[in-house]
Amino acid sequence: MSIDLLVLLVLALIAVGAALGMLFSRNTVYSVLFLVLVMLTLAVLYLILGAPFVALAQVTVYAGAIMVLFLFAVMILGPQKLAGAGGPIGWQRPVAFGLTLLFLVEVVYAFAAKVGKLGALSCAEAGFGSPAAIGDLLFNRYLLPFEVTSVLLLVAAVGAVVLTRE
Amino acid sequence: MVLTNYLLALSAVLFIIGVAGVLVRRNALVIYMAIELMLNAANLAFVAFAAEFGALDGQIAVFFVMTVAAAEVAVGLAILVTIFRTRKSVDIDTLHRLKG
Amino acid sequence: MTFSDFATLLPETALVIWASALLLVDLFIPKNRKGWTAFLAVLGLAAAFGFALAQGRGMGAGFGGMVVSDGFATFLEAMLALSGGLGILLAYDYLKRQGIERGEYYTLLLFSVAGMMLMAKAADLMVLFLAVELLSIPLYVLSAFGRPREAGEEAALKYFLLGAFAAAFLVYGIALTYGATQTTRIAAIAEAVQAGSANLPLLAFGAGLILVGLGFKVAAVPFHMWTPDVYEGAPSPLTGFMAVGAKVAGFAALLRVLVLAFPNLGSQLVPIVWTLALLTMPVGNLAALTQKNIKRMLAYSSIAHAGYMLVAVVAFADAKAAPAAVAAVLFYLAAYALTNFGAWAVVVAVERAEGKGLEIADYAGLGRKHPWLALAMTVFMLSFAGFPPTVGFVGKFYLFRAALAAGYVGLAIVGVLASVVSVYYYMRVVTTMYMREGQAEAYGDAWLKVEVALTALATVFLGIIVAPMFQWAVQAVLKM
Amino acid sequence: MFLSEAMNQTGTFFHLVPWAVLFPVLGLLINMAFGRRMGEKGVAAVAVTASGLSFVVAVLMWLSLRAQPAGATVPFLSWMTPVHIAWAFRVDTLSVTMMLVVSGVGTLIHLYAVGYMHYDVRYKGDPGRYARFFVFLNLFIAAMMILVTGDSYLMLFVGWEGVGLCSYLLISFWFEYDTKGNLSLANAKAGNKAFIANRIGDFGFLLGMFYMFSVFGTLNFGKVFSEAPTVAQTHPQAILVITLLLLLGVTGKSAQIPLYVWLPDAMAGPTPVSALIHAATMVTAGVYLIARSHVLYDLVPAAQHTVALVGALTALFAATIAVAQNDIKKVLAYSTISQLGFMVAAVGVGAYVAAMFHLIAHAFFKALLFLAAGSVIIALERAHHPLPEEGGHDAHHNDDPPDFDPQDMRFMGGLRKVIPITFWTYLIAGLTLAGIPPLAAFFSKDEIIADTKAAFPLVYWLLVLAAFLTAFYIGRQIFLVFFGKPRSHAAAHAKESPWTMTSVLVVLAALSALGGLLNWPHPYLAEWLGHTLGEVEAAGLNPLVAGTSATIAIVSFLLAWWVYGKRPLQSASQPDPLQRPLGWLFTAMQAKWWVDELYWAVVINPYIALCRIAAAFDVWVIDAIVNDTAWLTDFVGEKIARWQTGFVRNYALSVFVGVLLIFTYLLWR
Amino acid sequence: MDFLMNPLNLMTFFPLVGVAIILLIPRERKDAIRWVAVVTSLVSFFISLWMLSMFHAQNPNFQMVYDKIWMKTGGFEIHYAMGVDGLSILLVLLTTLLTPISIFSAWTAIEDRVKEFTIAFLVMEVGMLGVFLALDLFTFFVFWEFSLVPMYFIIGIWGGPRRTYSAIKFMLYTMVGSVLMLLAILWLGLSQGTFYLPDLLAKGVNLPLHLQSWLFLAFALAFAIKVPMWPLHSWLPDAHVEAPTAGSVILAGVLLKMGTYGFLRFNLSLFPQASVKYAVPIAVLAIIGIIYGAMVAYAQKDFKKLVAYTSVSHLGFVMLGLFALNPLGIEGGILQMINHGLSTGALFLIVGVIYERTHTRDLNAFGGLWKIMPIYGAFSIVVALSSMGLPGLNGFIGEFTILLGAFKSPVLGPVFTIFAATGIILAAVYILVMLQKVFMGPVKEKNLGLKDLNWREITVFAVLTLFIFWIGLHPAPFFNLMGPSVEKLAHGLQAAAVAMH
Repeated sequence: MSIDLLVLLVLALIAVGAALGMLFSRNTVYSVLFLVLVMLTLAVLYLILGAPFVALAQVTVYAGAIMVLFLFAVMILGPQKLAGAGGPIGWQRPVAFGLTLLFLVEVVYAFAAKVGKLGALSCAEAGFGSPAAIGDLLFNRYLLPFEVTSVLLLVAAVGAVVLTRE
Repeated sequence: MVLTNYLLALSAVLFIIGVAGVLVRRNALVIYMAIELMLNAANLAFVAFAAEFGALDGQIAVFFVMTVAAAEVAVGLAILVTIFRTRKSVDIDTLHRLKG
Repeated sequence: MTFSDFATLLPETALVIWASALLLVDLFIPKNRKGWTAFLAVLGLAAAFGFALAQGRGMGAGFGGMVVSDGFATFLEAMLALSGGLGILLAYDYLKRQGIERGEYYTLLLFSVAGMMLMAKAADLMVLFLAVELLSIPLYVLSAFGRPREAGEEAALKYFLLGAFAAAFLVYGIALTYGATQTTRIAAIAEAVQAGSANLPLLAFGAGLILVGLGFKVAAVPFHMWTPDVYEGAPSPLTGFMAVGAKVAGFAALLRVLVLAFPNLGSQLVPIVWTLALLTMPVGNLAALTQKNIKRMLAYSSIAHAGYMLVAVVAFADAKAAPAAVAAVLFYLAAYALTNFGAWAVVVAVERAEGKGLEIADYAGLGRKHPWLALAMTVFMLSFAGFPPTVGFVGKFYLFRAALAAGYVGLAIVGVLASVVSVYYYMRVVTTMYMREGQAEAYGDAWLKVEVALTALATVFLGIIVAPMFQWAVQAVLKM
Repeated sequence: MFLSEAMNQTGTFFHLVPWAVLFPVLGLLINMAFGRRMGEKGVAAVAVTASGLSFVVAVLMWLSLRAQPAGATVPFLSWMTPVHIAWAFRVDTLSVTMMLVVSGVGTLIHLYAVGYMHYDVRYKGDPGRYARFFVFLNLFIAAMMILVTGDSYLMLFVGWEGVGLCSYLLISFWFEYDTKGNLSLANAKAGNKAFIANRIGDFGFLLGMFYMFSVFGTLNFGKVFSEAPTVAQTHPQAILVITLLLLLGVTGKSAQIPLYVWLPDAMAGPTPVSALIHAATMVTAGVYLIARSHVLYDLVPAAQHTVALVGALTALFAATIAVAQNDIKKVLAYSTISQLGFMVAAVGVGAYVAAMFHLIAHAFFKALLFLAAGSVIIALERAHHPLPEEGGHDAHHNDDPPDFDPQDMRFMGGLRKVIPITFWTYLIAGLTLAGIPPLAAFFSKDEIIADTKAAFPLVYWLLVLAAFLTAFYIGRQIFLVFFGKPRSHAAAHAKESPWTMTSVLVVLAALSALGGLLNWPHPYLAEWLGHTLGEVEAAGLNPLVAGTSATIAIVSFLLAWWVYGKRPLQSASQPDPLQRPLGWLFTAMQAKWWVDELYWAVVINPYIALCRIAAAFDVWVIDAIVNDTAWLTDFVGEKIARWQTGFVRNYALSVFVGVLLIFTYLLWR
Repeated sequence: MDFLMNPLNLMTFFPLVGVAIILLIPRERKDAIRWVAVVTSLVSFFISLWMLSMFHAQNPNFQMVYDKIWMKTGGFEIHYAMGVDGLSILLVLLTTLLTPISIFSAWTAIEDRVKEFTIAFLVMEVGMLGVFLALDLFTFFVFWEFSLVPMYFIIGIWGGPRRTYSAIKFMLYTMVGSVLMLLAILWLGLSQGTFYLPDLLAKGVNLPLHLQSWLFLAFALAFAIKVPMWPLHSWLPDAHVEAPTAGSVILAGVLLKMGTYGFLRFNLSLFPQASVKYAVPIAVLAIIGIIYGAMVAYAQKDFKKLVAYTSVSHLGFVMLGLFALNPLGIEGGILQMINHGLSTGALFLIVGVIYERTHTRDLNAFGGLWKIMPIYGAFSIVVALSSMGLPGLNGFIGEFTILLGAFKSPVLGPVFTIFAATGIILAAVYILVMLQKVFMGPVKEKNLGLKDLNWREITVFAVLTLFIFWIGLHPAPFFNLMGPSVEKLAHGLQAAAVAMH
């Protein structure tokens, strides 16, 4: 087992564990924190995968901004504790777990066997994924989507205002 | 040697945990988070493919997904807050007036 | 980046700029004069409509192949601009009447239209994804526009949650597609498949998930469940607009993706689309049977119509039959849009404050008290049900013709039988209007009446003089 | 002058034959349009004139035929073009004989009815009703004329069903009353019975025509008959089947076994109707049909035998029933059936002339019997319910029992003194029927019996037996009605009918008495009909047979006197003298052998039950399947709508299930 | 302009002029509205007479053809095509005759929403005429479906207590068949490259027998429901019982003929081989219909229901005639369509007259009406007799020709005729019982004051009776009109029968 693989495995375990933590913790705040952990782990992975800028964005935008927003929401709405099980549609929980497990098996089988070997991760050359390269691409080939995201954010802002204004 | 398959599998597992979160949790906030997790899983896949192909398009996609996620969260939380004002609950199962 | 890139995207660009400007202008329009905002918004849409028409058969690719302006997009953009306009006409009086008039309604609607148009034009999956979001987010917000009406909030939350959930699948599908073909460019995907460089199993999974995302947008069974609740809960004018816009955009994307990106994945995808069509038609129609609320009934009926259109979509992989199938879907979308706006206009006219007047039973006696309105509603119901000489009939005719041409006799049979079921619930509205005694009331300003009259006339007129619009639809078919 | 101008270039009047139909039609149209306003006299004048003119046309035909015995075919109007059949009239000796009988007797009966209807207890001064009666009578003449003059089976069939219609309309003429004038559906039901029984016969007739058309390619008499020998070679079975199917039609129209049951009920009609339609003319149409089709029947002995046997059995069977009836008209009705049996038996053995001879004689004497019976009934009714102008309005100022029935012979008796003309004419007619020489029926019946003796011994014996019973029952009737002492107030105070009625009786009595001269001693009729029916039979009296039958008639008549005349009944409630000696046999005969009951049990009630079952099946199965399909659809719809629980997580699950299915499919594809 | 110079177009769409005028009249002026409707439909009738005068009976082909391309798309054209031939001309005349009659008959029966009523009738006439005249499958289908809608309203708005149920049942039932026919039309058009009937007939439908059979069955289902053939008839009694009188007249008189006409025009013409193949099963169903209809009619207590079931029986005869596949049978079938239109139409009017006066249709509530309403009684008897096929009246001519046709048919034969002919007996049974219950027997106390027919009703009945006698006594002109076209059709069928064996 190569060292790469080992690192990957450890990170994967952390990520999956944190994700499960988010899934199962009764306390919403814990869930938020677990999710932050997942995101940070992913950021580390992105670094390894030659995507430093993405990793940075992941930490700042995702783990930072978005998750803070979540925390705020949790605070506003109050850290309600809701039993996962029970409720009016208690049957959904076991069914959903069963189906997701089935799906998991299928997907893992699919990605492991059905799609064949996808090729190794190439070792990133220098500058790959650097802000400069990214920026170049973003403002040339991906200018349009970039502009669209700006509109999108504007709309989201307006929408949030419309929704919450008294 | 690290195959893309492994990362893909990891991303799939995270994605599915996200799906499960949407399906089994009653707290609307946690469901939002689960959706975020799903998007993150997609991002991981994008980055992994970018690394496999040595092409940056995958990484660019991640930015767009992040932006979208941010926009969605903003609107989603706004909706949730609005509802919370009248209902005082984030339990998604209390919302079933519209049915049939 | 050149000016011509923007030229290819002129309607959308204009619309977005206009909407952003309107956002500011609206701040200076007094509260009791919001009619101006509506008027300006319509003006913007008219401009977009003009630009779309000006593009004619298309201006080719733009932004490095991110978007493509072709006849297909032009046709749909024109239709979407028109839908936006009709959606605003629908809303103006209603918002005033319900006391929820705010300028943002119109601007957000413009953004949404821009998103829909972009969807019709997207030539890259990432743009497609962003367009989906651009069209959806305003709709999420507008669904709760009737705040603090609980129904609207519930609708918004459900729409948002499920929309985001489906979007996640869409994104993951795009990721897998990218992983399989190294590109998100629609044309390039097909090329990669043809060149043999694509990982077909992975691509199939990706395509499957993209289908889920788009299937959600067009409300195909089993991704349809948001529709009735959202349609019922959202403000009626919005529902009317959404029922057309989201569906048109969804089918635009679905057709473009299937026909241009996955034409060679027929053996994998056709059975899936086939099954979706097979499920969607009966489920939509059967569930509509027992509805008492007209908005819900129309919601299920919109699911059913999506099912009919999916019948033609199934033909995407058949190179010979696909062009006619695409034309048929386009024609049907136009037919559906017209009829739908008309029907919703009537719904809006009859709806009273506090969400009253939405039961089908509330239409009793409309035939006596408002004969013209009832007649128009009858025309719309007949068109939905597919009776000649309305445009709905011609639309179905073309759809099923496309299905038969591609050899899907079974689907066609299910389709026509399902449409027989639909006659029952559409006719129930007519029955209630004419054959039950009651005190139905109708409101609505001149604009709403104009909309009803126009759509009714067009529904009949285009059902008789079919050729021009169908000619247009035929020319608008997708080309590689 | 007028007549000579009316002749066409060949010097005949043949082209006028359509007027035999058109005159009555004209008459009925006038009466239909203006009858209400013209009053009884006007209506009567129009109707009688129309019928009389029809008779004139018949006479003209007769005159023309004397000059040109081959006759002619007169086309009138195109008709069923797909089968190339036109409205065309056939004038030959057979048809003209029938025309003369029909319009002649018909006109007489029209005259009679003028008076009779006025006195009918059920006629309450409604002018519309009076006119309607004559409209129907004229319609009958028209239809009967079409029947006898038609040049094809199809046209014959038009008349055939047309007279059936008139029969129906006239039987149920007093549709709101029964025969006694009480409110009832009885008459209407009798009419239905007649029409339906006839339709069953017509079913056979129709099928016969279809078969005929398919082998001959035509229904035209001339062509069919000329090709019959060839067809008999190529399709040996065809003619047998055709003739038997036609026989079914005959059994309906001419009241033979098994369809005779309608005729006794048909007596519900006014008496002139019984005389004209149900005795003299319409019911003989079957005989005419077989005589007309003699070419076909001659080719298939098996069919002939069947015809003869049916006729003979009917003759005997009906005679037994006639013996035990108490209703004056019922006796005559069964007598008619029986006499028709004679005629049918005659045509069955090929004795067409004899049959026609008997047909003519029967038309005279049976019409007379009915009319005289009508006169009796009216006389009793007038005594029982005097009309206002005769000084009485209250019906029950007499001591008749409540169940008094003016048609029941038990309430009669001794009438020969109060209504002498009626009595004498009745007696003549009765003796004619009985076959007492030298009255008309003696010769005609004798010819029939003589012809059957050679051809078909079984039939001969049956007919002899029937002849014996015939003389007996008519004797019984005469003695019961006219002899003894009155057994009711009405019978004691009966008054003779007006001259319009009695004069007709006298004329008919003369015809009955002298009718024998037609074919004896010189066979005029045989020669005359020979032009149409082929070879002239060697007629002439067989002394042995004639002697036998005369003896039988006289003995039987005397027997009747012995039973009924010698010791007349004393009161209406006294049982019939035959009841004791014959026991259950008499009861059976009185109950008409329970044939009606049998038909009800075997055919009619099961049919009604079946109809009800079908109607229930329609509602509870066929329609229920449709409604249940709708219900099921609705039910499924409701279930599907029920999936829409309102819980957003369910919806997400639905999306996810979709994903899972797509994935699974792609994985295992 | 040449669109309107064609008599067929003019006749078909002229009623819309009346609709336009009626829309302008205030709804209170009911008599004015009625007059406009009657006059408009009469004008259509006169135009149809004009058409008749220009019709060449010897020509078996389509005449006065108006043919324009309606829409032309990707490889195939849809025509708007109208034309008339011997198979359709009588039905066209029947339609233009019955429409004014039924509007006229509803003069006092319909007081509510007269405006809508007359509009529905005039629009209906457009649909019906279009069905009989259309020469393009698409055009045909447009008119076919379209004609459902006004009838739906007529039943649903002006009908009896269960009107909405009946109206929707009528519509859904009919649609089940017609949508499958739509698919068959599409399939046919796609495979043959045209929807234009003369082209299809000229080339002959060139498909293997099993495909022909499927198409045949799809068409047949639509038409069999419309006819209606047993066991698809259960919408009919409901629709008839609930419909207002004028609606029943049109429904029985014309709408049902659309089914039989469809068989004639499409099934027999386009799929001769399949017609030969399915002649026997269809004839068997027809005979079941004849007998079953007669039996169920007998068991009815509702006057109108009885008449409704007689339609099932009578149309069984029509179907038997058509599927005799020889000239005799088909000519009889066509004539019987006309006869049924006249006689059953008149029967429904008879029911309507008494219903309007007594507000009941219970057969046991009547009796002896002939006594108090002699004119009504006289017309009723004539009509009833025509319905039971009395020689000399129209019904007999049709039934005789049909039965003879079936007897001589190359595919059917004597057995079919024997069974079908029992229908003649059974018809006598139910008609006579009906006459007995309504017109004979003692008069009920409450019916003593009933008024006899007024001049308007007399006019209506007189016209129908005139035709009843005319066809009965001198049907030659009617046969002559259809003869050559039927010969041509039968020729093709005969050839197919020969080819099959």
